[in-house]
Amino acid sequence: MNQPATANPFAGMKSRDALRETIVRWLLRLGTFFIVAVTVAILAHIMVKGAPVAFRSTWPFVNVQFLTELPSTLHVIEDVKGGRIEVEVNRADQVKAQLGDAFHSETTISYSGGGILGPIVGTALLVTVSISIALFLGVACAIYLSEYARHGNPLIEWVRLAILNLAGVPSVVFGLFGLGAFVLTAPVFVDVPADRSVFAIPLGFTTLSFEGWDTCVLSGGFTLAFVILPVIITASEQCLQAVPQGFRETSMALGATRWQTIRYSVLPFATPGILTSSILGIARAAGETAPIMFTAALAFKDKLPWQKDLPPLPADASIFAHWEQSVSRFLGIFTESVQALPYHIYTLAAKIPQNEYSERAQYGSVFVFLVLVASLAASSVLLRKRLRAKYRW
Amino acid sequence: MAAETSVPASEEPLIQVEKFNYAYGDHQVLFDVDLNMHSKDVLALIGPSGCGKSTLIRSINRINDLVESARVVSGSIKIDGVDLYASNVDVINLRRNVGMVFQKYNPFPRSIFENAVYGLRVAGIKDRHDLEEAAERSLKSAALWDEVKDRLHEMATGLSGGQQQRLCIARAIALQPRILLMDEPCAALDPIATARIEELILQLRGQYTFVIVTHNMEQAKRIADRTAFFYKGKLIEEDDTMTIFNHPNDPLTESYITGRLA
Amino acid sequence: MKAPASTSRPSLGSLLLKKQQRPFLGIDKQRAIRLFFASNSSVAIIVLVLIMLFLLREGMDFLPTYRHELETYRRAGLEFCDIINRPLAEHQALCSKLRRAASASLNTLTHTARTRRDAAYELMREVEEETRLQRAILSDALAQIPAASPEKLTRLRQEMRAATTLAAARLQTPAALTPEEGRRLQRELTLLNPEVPELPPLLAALSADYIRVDREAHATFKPLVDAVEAFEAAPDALHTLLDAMKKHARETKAHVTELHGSGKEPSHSKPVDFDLSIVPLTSGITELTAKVEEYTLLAQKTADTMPAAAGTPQAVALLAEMRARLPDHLAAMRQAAASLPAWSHSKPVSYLEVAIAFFLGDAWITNSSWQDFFGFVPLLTGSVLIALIAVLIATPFSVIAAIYTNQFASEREQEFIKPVIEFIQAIPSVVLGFIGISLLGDAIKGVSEWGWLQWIPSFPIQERLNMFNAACLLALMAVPTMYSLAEDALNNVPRSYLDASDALGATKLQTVFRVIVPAAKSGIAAAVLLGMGRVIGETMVVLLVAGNRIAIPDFSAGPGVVFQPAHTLTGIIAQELGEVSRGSAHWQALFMVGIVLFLISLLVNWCARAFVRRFELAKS
Amino acid sequence: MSADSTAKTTPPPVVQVRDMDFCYGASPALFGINLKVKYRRVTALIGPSGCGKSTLLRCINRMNDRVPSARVTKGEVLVKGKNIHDADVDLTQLRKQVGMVFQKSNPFPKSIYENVAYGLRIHGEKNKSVLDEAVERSLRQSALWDELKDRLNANALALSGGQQQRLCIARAIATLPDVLLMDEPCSALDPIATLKIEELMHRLAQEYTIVIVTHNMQQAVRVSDYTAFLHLGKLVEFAPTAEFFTNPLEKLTESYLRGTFS
Repeated sequence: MNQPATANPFAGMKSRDALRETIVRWLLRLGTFFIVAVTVAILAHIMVKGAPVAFRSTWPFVNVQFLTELPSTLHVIEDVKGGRIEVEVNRADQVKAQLGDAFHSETTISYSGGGILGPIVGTALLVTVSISIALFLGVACAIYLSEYARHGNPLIEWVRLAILNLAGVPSVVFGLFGLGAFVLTAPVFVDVPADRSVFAIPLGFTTLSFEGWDTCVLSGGFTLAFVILPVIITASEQCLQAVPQGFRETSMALGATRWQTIRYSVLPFATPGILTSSILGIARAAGETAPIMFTAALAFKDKLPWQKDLPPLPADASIFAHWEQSVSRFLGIFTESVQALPYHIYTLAAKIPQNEYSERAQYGSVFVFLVLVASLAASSVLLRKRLRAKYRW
Repeated sequence: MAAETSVPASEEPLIQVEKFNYAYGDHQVLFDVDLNMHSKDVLALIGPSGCGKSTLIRSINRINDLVESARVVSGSIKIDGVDLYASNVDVINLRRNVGMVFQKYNPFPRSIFENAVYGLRVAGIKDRHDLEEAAERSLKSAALWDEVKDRLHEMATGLSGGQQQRLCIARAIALQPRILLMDEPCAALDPIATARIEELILQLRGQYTFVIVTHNMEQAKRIADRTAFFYKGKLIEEDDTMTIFNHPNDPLTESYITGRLA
Repeated sequence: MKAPASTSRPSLGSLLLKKQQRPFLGIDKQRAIRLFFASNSSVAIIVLVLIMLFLLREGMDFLPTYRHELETYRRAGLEFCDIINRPLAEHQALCSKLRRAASASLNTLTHTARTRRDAAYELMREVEEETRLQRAILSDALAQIPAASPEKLTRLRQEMRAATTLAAARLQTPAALTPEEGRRLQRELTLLNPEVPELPPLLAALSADYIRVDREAHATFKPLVDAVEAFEAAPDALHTLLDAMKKHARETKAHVTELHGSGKEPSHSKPVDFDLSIVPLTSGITELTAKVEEYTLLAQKTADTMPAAAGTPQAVALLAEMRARLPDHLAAMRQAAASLPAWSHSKPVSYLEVAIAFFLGDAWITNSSWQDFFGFVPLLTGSVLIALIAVLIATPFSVIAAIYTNQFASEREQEFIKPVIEFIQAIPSVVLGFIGISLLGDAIKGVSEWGWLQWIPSFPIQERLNMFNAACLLALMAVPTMYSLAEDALNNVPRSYLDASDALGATKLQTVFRVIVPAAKSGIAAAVLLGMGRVIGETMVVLLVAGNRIAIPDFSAGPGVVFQPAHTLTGIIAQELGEVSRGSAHWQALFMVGIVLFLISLLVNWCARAFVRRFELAKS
Repeated sequence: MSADSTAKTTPPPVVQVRDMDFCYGASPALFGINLKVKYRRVTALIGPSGCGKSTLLRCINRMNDRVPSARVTKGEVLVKGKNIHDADVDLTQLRKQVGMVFQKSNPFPKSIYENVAYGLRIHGEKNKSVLDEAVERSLRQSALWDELKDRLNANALALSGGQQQRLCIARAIATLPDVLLMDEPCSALDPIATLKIEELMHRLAQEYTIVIVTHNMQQAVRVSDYTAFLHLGKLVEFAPTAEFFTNPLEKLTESYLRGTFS
């Protein structure tokens, strides 16, 4: 200040260096935003192509037919004027009769007509089964790891190793495992064991035969459960660890047993977090295709799982018989194979020709699927944010 | 040590710490601690941080068992003649009878009422009437009743810091323990809240045997009957509070209470 | 409130002692609960073991089954035929080179005439397409029995005529034809009528012109054309003999399979006497050798008489290449013939041979009428190549993004970038696969046709669905994994390094690239490895997008190899498992592939952990 | 700039702090600091923890800039006569000429050679022989050369704690800074390593101006030429070390010194 101004001993760096600094920063930024841009572009593409299928410009704004009908074969009937009419299989003959002489030709495109109710229901069932199993096993495992396990216990090291490895197993290998384990080997109660039964244990009134569950919701659900198990375990353990140690100490200091401590002062505070994180598991389970390809999914099915032909009950059937039938109808849901959204998309993408008619079903399904999965993921993120704000201890 | 001589022979000490050595893994934190605590006394443990006083208090109700790798190297702690680390001791019962209040007030994010009766609930008491009675009694003991009686079912985390800490005390005394361990109960509180807690301790003295860890020597002077000074895991001196602060035997004690030992 | 007097309460010491516990199945309740959770926690281990177990159960029998199949292949003499057949495949490749050279040469002369003819034909087709409906109706009416009324016919003819005129009027003259010709053709096309079979005169003339030019061209390049024909015909005799042998061998094999079922021990009925059935083959060795010799001589002669000159430089190059490869081919043929006598149908197939046939086999051929081969190499190459490309693409982007968000980005940018990148994880792979089919495939193909990009090898690309396409999508899938792990690694770099570097006057960039990134490099390497694991195990994208051609990619195309289609380990399982019967060799082979995949995933995990462990060591 | 004029007059202070106030956000950390660090002398900053001595040290090379909201609110810091908060001051150049050694040794996870050469490399030095020379010189100056010359390519993290800290000093002096700031360089070391560092400081003082923060009074006596005592963010006393310790002017200083030496 009051000293004579001397040459600045700390003069800035050369402008070339500064320029390089800026350029590299911008390169990094560009690289980062490239990823973001690609993601956004893909989503936008699906949005633009798929939204018109799922939504309508008039009331009720949602394409009810697309969401509430089963998939069917699309018939495109061409009349002599070159006009084309898209109809479903049951209405095809009617339209042809109407056209009469004007009828010219007919093209059929598999799976592309109707809606996607079947796949949606199937995916919902698969996800329900898998998430129930995975949550039960995963949370129990996480509780052990977080609350009971002591460092240096060899079991724990093995468990952690196994979880890590399980998370890395390719999903198609899970599919093979599900096929071998659940579809072909899992035990069932039957009166007469099938030939392929691995071994059968006679129980007197029935036989426990290891002959598998066939491709059905249960097989697929179990397979998916093991796919998402590592996700659930890791997330649950994190949530349990996030509960302050003080709660445990206080609870124990008040004379609670270990289990009481977990039951009353750890689990209640970890549950919201566990549920939130398991939504991500749901999204993952809903998105997997390879594990259900051989265990649960069908390319086409014209019935919902509960629409089954059961022998009609006699008019004077007891209330018990009715009850029994509805129970067996309910349980039957889980022993049916189903359509599933991801497998449906695979079929639409790989098994039928690409043209303007199949595009409707393709983009529609992809759009609906993505919206479902994305809303799951987004809700989990939002919930986590809100919970984090709410449960601050 | 000085403590041995001053104990009247007639009274059996409630808590006897004998040649107690304690370690976390390979790192030993308590060395040959010998300490007797008498029924209904208020004993303050003082010493610089890391001296092992918290470890000692936390091993009296074996809450340190939760810390991995923590272990008793040798020696024993006896309450009423029962060795706490013997295999026939029920840890749960021990903790129900030796209450503890932590440095950081940590009520569960539940209602005030649920916090107050938590110990009773886990002890298996279900009768609503009993619980309400116990909650009222303990909250009154903790001088909190008047402040919270109208909002027993609001979240405990909505209380002020001092109130939360008093709630923690209420929670601890709801089980009617004989001994109350307090690990720096006022460290996270402002002076006014601290004063209220100290008041509370003075009120409750005579009903419980208090063991209080504190950093604050003035606080020790105000509330403790006896004071023990720890340094680097060793018990340096234990005596009447007045003796410790006015005529310490050990030069280390002196330099600590005069504030020279950081 | 007073505490109750201590006299009314039991002594403290007695309270502390354990009471009689109610045992629960012989253990106390707390232990039982603990055991329950402990047993649940081992579920991960159990599942891993079960996976291995079930894969092994289904796949274990593969080697014996495949051995049995290969044994049959040998006993029945199929292998014998393949000794000659396999080197003979090279003949086809050489032929195609020759043909390409010839047609390129011919093309130099016939090109104009053909383009003109094709352009005219194209115009005619356009008119026909436009008036398709009317023409079809008229034809139907004409073919009707009994014949339609003349009035109706007239009306239909008029309609057809009107439509034709309209369509012809809309035609544009293509560049290959002069405007004059265009107008003439337009006029002639107006008269196009399904009842008249003749071509419009101009079109006929153009056709004739082309035929003439073509004939002239053939005359010009007569030596070359003749050489092609001669070379093509060279192995005819050999083929005839071989086909007879193959037929016999196949019959024997069919007989065996019929008796044995698939891979099972023969139950009843007389087993095939291989010693007898092989005789027609082994007895033909002399003849076969003679035929091979004959073929080599013929082929050599053709090559010698073949002209070195051709119409285009490309054709000359093709000819030269063919000539260069011929001696090797012929030597291989002779060698194969020479090895025939040493071959024995009764030589047992060892397990080592089977393992080599699987792990090093270069062909995955299924549902073949001749012989199924389960060679692992094409699938492995596909998988590894795709994974490598994907990792190559994904690594720079994810590491850059991790560095940027961790070190440079502002809070607001971070809040935007992180969720978006994490969201990629939620996009189901089948959706990405669909994107590859519907969007990316065409986009890449379109880009490859841009003129100024033609310097890139193998541009423009042939296949919409190829390895590169799949790798791009897989890269996108790997980004979130790599990104978040790499960011963690960067986050874990101790702050003290930052202090030290800053205190020495380093700029932000220097600190980041000289200290922080090197310190995090094993963490980043682990991130890359785990990303690679994710990519190798991914199924749907490769199944949908990689093109599913089961062949070892042709590496002679250089880096352009990435634009070829391929099949993968995961894809083959997903594609074929649904269509094979349980217990067949094919089924077992697919499970074998599954086992290998499983082992690969374990290996990748192990490597990644090793990296992370090194990283953690370096940190402490 | 002052190097040539040493012979004739007392050289001007290399670092001069004038009337400086410093805040972290709203809470002030330093008030009205005036300090002149003499050329090629060791200046020690002492005081109880939290008194602001580390903050003051970090003001000299603007390491505090990295803490958001930390700023100089009044006064100025001159290094070599230049106000370092001027707009035309380049941080990297400033820090090149004002080296710093931290409390906890923090060599990079690179080879010993690369650690020492780091400062030169980032300032654009690529010539291998220059680098070699500088590495040898700084390792010699920091008394590490004889121990390490055979394993310059070993990882620096494999060295002992004391060696690591000396390596950090070597790294700091490799760029030939005018000032060397040391933030409790020995607090994480054992006595023998401490002794070596102190010896080193004596030797370095012949070529560098050193400012050292220390907790250890004896160390200040042993190594420094001048001592500054800070208390609650204020500079209480600044004097030649001999005077400071034998005949402090301020009462506060006296009681602080007595408290520690009693």
